Amino acid sequence: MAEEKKYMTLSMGPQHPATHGVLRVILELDGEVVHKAIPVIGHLHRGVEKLGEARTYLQNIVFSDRLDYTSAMNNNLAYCLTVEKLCGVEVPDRAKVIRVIMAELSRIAAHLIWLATHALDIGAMTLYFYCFREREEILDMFEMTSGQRLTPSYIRIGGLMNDLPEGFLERLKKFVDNFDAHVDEYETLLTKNPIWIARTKGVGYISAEDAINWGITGPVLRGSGVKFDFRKATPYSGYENFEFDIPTGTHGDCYDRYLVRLEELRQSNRILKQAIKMLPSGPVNADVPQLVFPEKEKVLNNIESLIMQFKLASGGFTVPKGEVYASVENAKGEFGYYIVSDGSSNPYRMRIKSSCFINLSALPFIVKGSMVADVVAVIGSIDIVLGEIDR
Amino acid sequence: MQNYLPILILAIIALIFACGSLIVSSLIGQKKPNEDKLRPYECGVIPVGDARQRYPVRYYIVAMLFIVFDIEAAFMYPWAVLFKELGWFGFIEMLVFMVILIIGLIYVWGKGALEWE
Amino acid sequence: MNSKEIFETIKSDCKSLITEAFMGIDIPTFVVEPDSLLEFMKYIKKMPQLSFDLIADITAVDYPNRAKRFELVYHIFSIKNAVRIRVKTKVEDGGSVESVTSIWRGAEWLEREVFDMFGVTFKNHPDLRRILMNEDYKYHPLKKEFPLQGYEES
Amino acid sequence: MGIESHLGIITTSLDKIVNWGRKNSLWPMTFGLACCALEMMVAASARHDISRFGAEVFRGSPRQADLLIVPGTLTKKMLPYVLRLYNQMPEPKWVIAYGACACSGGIFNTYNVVQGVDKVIPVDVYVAGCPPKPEALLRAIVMLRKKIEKETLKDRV
Repeated sequence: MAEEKKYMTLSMGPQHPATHGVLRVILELDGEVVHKAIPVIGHLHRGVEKLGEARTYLQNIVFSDRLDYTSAMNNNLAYCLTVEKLCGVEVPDRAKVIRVIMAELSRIAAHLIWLATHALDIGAMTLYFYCFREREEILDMFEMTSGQRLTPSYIRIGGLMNDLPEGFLERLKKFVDNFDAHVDEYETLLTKNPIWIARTKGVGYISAEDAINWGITGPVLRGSGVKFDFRKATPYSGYENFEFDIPTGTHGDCYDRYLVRLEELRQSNRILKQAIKMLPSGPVNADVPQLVFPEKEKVLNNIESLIMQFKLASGGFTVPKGEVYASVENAKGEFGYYIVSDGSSNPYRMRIKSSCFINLSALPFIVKGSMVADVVAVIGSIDIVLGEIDR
Repeated sequence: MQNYLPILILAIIALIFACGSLIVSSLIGQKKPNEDKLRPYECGVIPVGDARQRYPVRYYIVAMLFIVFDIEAAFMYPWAVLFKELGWFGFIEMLVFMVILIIGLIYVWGKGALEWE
Repeated sequence: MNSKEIFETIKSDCKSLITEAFMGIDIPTFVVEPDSLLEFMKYIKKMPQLSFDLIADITAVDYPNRAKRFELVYHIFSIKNAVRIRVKTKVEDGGSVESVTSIWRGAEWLEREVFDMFGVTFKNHPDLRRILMNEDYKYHPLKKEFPLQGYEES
Repeated sequence: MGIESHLGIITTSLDKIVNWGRKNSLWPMTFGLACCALEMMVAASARHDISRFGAEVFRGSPRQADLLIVPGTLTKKMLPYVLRLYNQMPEPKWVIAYGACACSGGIFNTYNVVQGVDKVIPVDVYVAGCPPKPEALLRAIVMLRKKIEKETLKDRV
């Protein structure tokens, strides 16, 4: 009489060092082996999509920073691209290149957080301090340009908040010159580290077909060998003038995803080097007066700019009727906005497409049959951010 | 008797420190038991089911093997200390002891008890 | 194939399934009947030269004053052609639609979220439960009549 | 409660020693809700170095923690867990509401967000900012240490 196998249900709960926020994974364990994993999310559901319908287009920029708070500028870019396509506004070249600089800097910051926490979960403490040291320099640059470190809201509809301050480019040059050496430093710590290899090689395998079938995008997809990147496939904000290559893994396990992301750090650095050289001069905002705030001294001196500033700040601007979906290659994958506008100054529906949401849905499939400790490695290697998952 | 005094002092100090800290903390510490505080902690969730379940037998086998070979290693220490005095007799004796255990290891290895799956 | 050619081929191939097709501001858009949705989705995934294999997003838009209240919006991406299309169906309140999880496994959570937020059920979905709100939550928050601060006791 | 109700002089010096011990070893719990958790991690990293105050040991479980930093938005779904975690912390415990969302719900005035952690658990120090800079967390810990210095064992019954 083979009695039914009773599994121990264990909750890798909302408060757990390895769940990178408030994810809860209910594990049904047969000893050490995971029989079934059921992710439970929603603990950080703040109702941003509902809130978006009650706020004007200008106010919604603020929410975009708090979705994937590790790489805030990429989210700004996604939101602003969507609204600009709705209004049919073209951004000047200088703003495009600055947007690329900011997007790549926040991608590097996001990957540094991923590397710090992923290595910390598996036990490598030193990476945490090295990665945060570099990330501090990036945050200083963000604070220098926009006044806020983590959620700058620097990229605005029709251009940018303001032009780059002096001293920014020298600082960026200094950062870019010795960042490659830092990435090699991380590489020496981990790539040939036997413990790291034992914990990540062959762990969390997902094949290319399954990855596409699950709708996974970003480094996880590239780790399984699919050479696909939205910056190359559907270029936006001037990405077509930069050359960089798309790193891909071969085995589709945690180790390959780690290598892909390290290579992406170098590629982002390469883009930044090109961007510094080709940064054109000129205006930063499109001259569409009903969308973009007038300059500060104009507002103080003549009355029309003052009226325009007041109208924009209080009532916001109206967007023509229509619906647009635009997406950006965020550090975690495709991050997009689908905005339906009914001609008023509030979006009728603001839908946020989050790549972490779909990547995480593949967790039960990836983790089935592996050890409990591998669940920690896989969650770290999928690189989830709960602000973007729960919205 | 003389050279046992330090050990006595050490034991007393250890005793005072251990019991002292327990007594002081029980006096000073506030006792506010509530329903959640007495429940086992599981990431903020109320634990489901009980931990006393049938464990896979692998754990038991590994534990037994460890005990056997750990004690074998423990026996080697006194032998190693008196290695010179015991001379050939001790060596042969220990050899016989180890051969028996190695035969046991080979048997266990052959039976596949060392594989984890 | 760029999005223009894909728009033409799809329009001509499955004329019977599509009720409406137009080039949106950014990507081609097709409006399909709920019961012919599955067939249309299978078509665009299986056709070798189309191969829309990456499900980008499934969501719904609530138009309270329309008879068929919810407009389900599917965004599907083709890695081969780097083109994205938008497929729409109209569903009345509390209605249900065939689930596309059998075609794209990634649609499972997206459909669960649409069910959680709008109340649209999906037939033979692997496990249709609420995903963001508590399982015993009585309302569907993204409906237009649901207040922003929610009801007091919820 | 214990010996301090009779002998005055002993209790004051005992207070000083106990408060000195507690103030210098505030062990926070690893508990990150949202964006502010990143700034808390930065506060724990090399540059802002929270270990100057003996608070760099982020304990995994509430059993060994005596400081609960609430960084981020508390939602109604997360509410029972935070309440249980707070109750499971042993007694001398303090709470820092870190960030506008923890202090008052911040910009998220929606159906699923608790408008402020102090509606649920007693908060000792509030830190404003969205997210507040890591220096603000260090400032909060300094304020909390001043508060602990003034505590006496009698009133913490």
